[in-house]
Amino acid sequence: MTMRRYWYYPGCSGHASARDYQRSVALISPALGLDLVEVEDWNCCGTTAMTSVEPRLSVVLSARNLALAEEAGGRADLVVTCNSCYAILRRAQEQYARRREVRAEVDEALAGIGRRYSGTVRVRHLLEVLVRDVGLDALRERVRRPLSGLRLAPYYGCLLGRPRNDFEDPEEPLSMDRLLEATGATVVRFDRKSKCCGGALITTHEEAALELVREVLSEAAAREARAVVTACPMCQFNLDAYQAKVNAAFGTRLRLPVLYFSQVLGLSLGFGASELGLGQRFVPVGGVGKL
Amino acid sequence: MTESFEPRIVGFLCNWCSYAGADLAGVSRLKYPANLRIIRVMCSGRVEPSFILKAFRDGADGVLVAGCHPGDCHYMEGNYKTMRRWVMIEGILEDFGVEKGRFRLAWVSASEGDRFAALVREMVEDVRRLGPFRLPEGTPDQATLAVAAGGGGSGA
Amino acid sequence: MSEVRIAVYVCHCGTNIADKVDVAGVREFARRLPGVEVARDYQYMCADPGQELLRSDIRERGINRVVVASCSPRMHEATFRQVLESAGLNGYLFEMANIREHCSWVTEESELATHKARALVAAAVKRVRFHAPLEERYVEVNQKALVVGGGIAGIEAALKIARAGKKVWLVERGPSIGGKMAGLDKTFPTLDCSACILTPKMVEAAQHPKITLLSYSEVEGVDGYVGNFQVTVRRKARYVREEDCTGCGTCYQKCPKKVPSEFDGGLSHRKAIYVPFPQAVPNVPVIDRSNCIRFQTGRCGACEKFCPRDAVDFEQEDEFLTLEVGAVIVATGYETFQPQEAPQWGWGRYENVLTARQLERLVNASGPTGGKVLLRRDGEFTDEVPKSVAVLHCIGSRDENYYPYCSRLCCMASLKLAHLIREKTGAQVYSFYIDIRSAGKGYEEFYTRVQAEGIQFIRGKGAEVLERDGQLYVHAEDTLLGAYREVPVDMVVLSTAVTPAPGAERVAQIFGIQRGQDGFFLESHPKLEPLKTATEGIYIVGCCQGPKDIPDSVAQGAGGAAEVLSLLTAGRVQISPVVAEIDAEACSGCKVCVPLCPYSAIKYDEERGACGVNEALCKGCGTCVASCPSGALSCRHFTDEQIYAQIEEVSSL
Amino acid sequence: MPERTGKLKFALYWAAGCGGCEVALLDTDERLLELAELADIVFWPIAVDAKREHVEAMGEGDIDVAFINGAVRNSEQEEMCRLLREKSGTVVAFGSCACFGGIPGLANFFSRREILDWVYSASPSTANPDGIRPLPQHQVREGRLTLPEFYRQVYKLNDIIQVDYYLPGCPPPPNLVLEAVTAIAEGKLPPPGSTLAPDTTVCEECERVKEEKRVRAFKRPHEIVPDPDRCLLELGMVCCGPATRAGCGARCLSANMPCRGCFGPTSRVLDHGARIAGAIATLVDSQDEEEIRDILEGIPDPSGTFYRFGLPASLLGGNRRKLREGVS
Repeated sequence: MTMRRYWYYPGCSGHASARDYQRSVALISPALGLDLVEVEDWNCCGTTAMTSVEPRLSVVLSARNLALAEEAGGRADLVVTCNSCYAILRRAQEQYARRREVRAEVDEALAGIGRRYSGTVRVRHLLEVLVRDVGLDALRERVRRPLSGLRLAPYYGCLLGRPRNDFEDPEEPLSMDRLLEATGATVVRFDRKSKCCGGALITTHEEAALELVREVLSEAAAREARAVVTACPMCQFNLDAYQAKVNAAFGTRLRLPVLYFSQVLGLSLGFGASELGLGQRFVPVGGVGKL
Repeated sequence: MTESFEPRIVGFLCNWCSYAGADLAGVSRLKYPANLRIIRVMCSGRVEPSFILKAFRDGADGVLVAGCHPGDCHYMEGNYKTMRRWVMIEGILEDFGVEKGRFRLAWVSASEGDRFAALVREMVEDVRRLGPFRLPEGTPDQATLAVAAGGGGSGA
Repeated sequence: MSEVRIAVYVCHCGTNIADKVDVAGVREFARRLPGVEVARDYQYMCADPGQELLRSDIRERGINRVVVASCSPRMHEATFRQVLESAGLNGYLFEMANIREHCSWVTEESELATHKARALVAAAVKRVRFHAPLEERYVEVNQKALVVGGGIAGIEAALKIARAGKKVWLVERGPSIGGKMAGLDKTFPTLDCSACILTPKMVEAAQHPKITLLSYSEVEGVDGYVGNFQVTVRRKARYVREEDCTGCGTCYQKCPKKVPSEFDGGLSHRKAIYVPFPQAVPNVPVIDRSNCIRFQTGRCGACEKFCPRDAVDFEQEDEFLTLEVGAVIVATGYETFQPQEAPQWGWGRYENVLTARQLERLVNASGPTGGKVLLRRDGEFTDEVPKSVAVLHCIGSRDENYYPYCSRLCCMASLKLAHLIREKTGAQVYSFYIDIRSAGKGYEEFYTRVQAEGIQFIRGKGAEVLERDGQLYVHAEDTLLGAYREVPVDMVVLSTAVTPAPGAERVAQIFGIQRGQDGFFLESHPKLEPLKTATEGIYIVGCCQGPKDIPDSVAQGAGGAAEVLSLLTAGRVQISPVVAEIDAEACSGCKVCVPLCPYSAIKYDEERGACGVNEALCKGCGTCVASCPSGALSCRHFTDEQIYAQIEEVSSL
Repeated sequence: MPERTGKLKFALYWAAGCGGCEVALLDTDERLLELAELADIVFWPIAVDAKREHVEAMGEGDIDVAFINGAVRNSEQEEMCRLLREKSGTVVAFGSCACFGGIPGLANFFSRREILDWVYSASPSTANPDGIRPLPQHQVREGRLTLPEFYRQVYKLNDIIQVDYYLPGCPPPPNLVLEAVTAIAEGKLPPPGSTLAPDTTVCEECERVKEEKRVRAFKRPHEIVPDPDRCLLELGMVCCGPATRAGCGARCLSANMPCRGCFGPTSRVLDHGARIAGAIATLVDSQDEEEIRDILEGIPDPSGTFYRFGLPASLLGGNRRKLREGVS
């Protein structure tokens, strides 16, 4: 198998709360012909508070990461697994390409730390790389343990198609549906697949956030999904860690494991549950991990 | 105009799309720098490469050629001929030491007043950055050019 | 060339130019330019006194070249040419400097604007020296007309032209004329029945001796020029011979193949052989080849077998007609936004989310439910009437993500539907709107009436429609309450945006029509020439130019007919003398120019060993001129030396 | 021209040129003898033993006609041209170099420094370990040595002096030379400023059959064996004939070679290179920008090709091109 080479940007969560996500990615990538090389000395992508408090600094932070990937050479794309990093890095890529004033500021800031960027790096989500570069046929061929009968709710979160890009529709994203179908699983219809999970509100407006968590999980449960599958560490954490609180607040009896798509792919490729990091979460994976 | 450099940019605009687009920018009172001077042609296909060269020769710092979007030419396909000549002339201009930012081919429709204004702003900025266009040192007066073409001719 | 005596006039255009440009300064600058005899500035050059000024200078000061520095030549070039002519000077000895649209209106600083104006005037003055008198040419106008599109605007246009005694072809892409109006139930604000007012016109159009109706046909190409167009029309195979069919309907009763009805928005079925709706004109069925069992498998043929007139003909092929006409009206209409592109509003996800056009069919007596508003379950209509219905305005309109413009007719259409639903079901009706736009005769009154009927108006765009526990909810921010609301309803109606018709791009290319940024056809002047296009003799009416309601479409149809009739009645049309010409002595016959001309206006003359231009075919684009290697070709009024003169001045000043 | 008394006096001068124009005179064969009967050649460095001092000693108008071939690149050439102008009633720019700058004019794509660097150090065949460069002046014990100054640009003749007639061609063909001399002898010259060749193009004289042209790929002469009856442009060869003044009898074309444009443009064309480049580009049979680019890539060095004989006569006069490989 020829290996495709990419620079990899794990983001802060990849080294902290979403270590299991990163672990599963590290496991499945080589098996699918992807050589993900972590960018050295990467820094925060500039997301969350930074985007509203210091919008330009946020772009500069992202741009430094892009510059590192460009300097590292090889004309390879920069692959991201966190939806928030993806949105922020991609925004920096677009703004750098289209807006002269942003370009001027970024160039100046980077020059201050002895770096330069010429705008050649493409930021891509791992989902896109899997669907477009690896391809569903190639994936299907490598499935060793089809997940037949497993009903999964694909939850994309709000950021994957926003701001608008050429990869996902903001309202009807489909890449994860296709990937999960390729593993043999049954993908349930999921109207709230790109609604907000409440992540940004959970510490400031918990009540509102819990309602959003309930909305998402209730639909998944109503559609008889065995698990919710995500592509974002923020969504994963929110939907998983707050299920008990939702049950307490609304009298629901939700008990839905929240997995990363990479873990589900890993299962179908034949990896074991524990090496994929399953079972390190609040809601137990139960039977899902034993397939 | 002594202290700051005010580039002179000559624009060849087709009557049906781009000139109308420039009119629309005016009617909409969109502001753009005064550096562009527009010459109307019926179709961008009328623009001979020598128009571009002559503009630079006569003192222009930039040249814009604008026509209808591909497929939308009022004369069906004049703009495709413009495109063909343009690809050729780009390389020749560079060989003559005219930097890339000084000449531009753009497709501007009659409804794209705002796009036109933005285009002019951008181009003026580009040319301003490049500074005045100068012919190579020692280039003779242009008066000799007309003579060089050889006047009338006869079999003598 | 006799001595050149140029007069230059710098127009103030009220304050439009004079506020920004130092007109007196420009005048003084012009006075010193070579060849200038007279230089003046004046308030309004285009007004009578301005024109008179020009005339008296020509007569009394021996002026033989004129430059007016004012607005765009696209605005007043023709005006001033006539002034010259009226003073006995050829209209082409004239040049305009555009110091308004290209200068005063777009420049911030007065000093820079004045400088630019000087450069433009200098260029015009130098150019006009090289102008030569040109004679206008006239061609006969063919007395027949073509109308493309058989909606209400096209029908109206065709009828008006025909009633004036001129022959008209009416070409319609679909199997029947009637357009979008045929699918409506009632019309706002009078609530008269759409079919009742439309069908008589459809029938008249079909029966008028001066109108030839070509339904199920498309224009494939247009050649020629104003007054003399040759139009190629494809008559698509109907597989039913129009001349034999009586419209008895036996064929579609017998046809075993059911297909979702386009006319009913998929809410009912038609057959593979069908007429789109009962009042169709012509009342002749058509076979939808892609769904016909006979065409797909070779078996069946029920329609053929049962047709009492043997009118079904599976062997029929597309036919091509060439029409010769003097003028064309394009009335190709519109489409509505397809809400499956935007699943947040639930269309396609939830079966009780309908578009406004679908609802028109539900409330219509000839629609799938016989005029009842009923809920659906599992793809079938139930007997259940909705107790609450939400009408969502601006779906796809006024929305950066889809279409930024206002679709203009949907506020009123939504009010009408709200009224009809309320009237038919007694349901609680919610109208989610951004603003109510009810500009039109009797429109605001209708809005007030509907408000009084108990419709609940919620100012806030419906953001999304979601189902929870089997109940639809409309999510919206109520901007009057300043609150987020989730309103439970049984049915949602989406008032979707008016969009350019599918294929508009191709139609535009065939007829040489430009399109605006929104994709609708572009008129040659937004105020004064709303029906003309950049191509002379081609007119646009109705929704192909932009969203319009029925009265406006009808008015435009009639207006387009007036344009055509004034052209036809004049009998001849002026053609621009701006064409290419070849100096046969200088031409070596290399034939580089021949394939460059899209109008085949250049032919090689074996005898003279040189190419020649057919002036009737040449449109004066100048592409051949720019490519003539020997310089034997030139373009009248856009000669090299004229353009060089401009280049010299604008490049050096 | 002053009224003739006895034999005409001709002067011939060779400036920046290859010498081909001198040979062209010999190509007139035995008719050269007629020329000798017609005129005395008072100055012709390559053949006649007359020096600059002799010319300087002449009075204004003593020479009837001066034929000057070659472009002007250095101070000596300029001085000689000015001197001959002063002494001659009529000056004829003889050959493409004098008319338009010619092949030497292609040097205008490079700066003086680039040229000297290449010639005196960078070119592979140069051995110049001490880095010696020519200087306009040098002081030695015996006195001051001088060399003509090497100018920044190549000039065509009328950049330096007023020219009365232009006789183009690289070199001018014998028939045109003889026609010109006959016209001079008979006093039947056209108005000053004229070019002594027809004002049509090579296609007029080319026997090949011309059809409508559409080019999908450009070919170089070694890539095809052309059909002798078909227009070379239609076969994809870059032929400058349609844009080039006639008078040569389409000799290259009759030898299956495309016209290279040595006669320059017609009187109606301002910039020869731009005109032929623009015309040839429009023949490309594609409406896709990338494909157009690919097809035009098939013409190596368009600037050099289309301005082969006329760079100093072009609107922009040449400039600093990307340095040649090998010159750092």
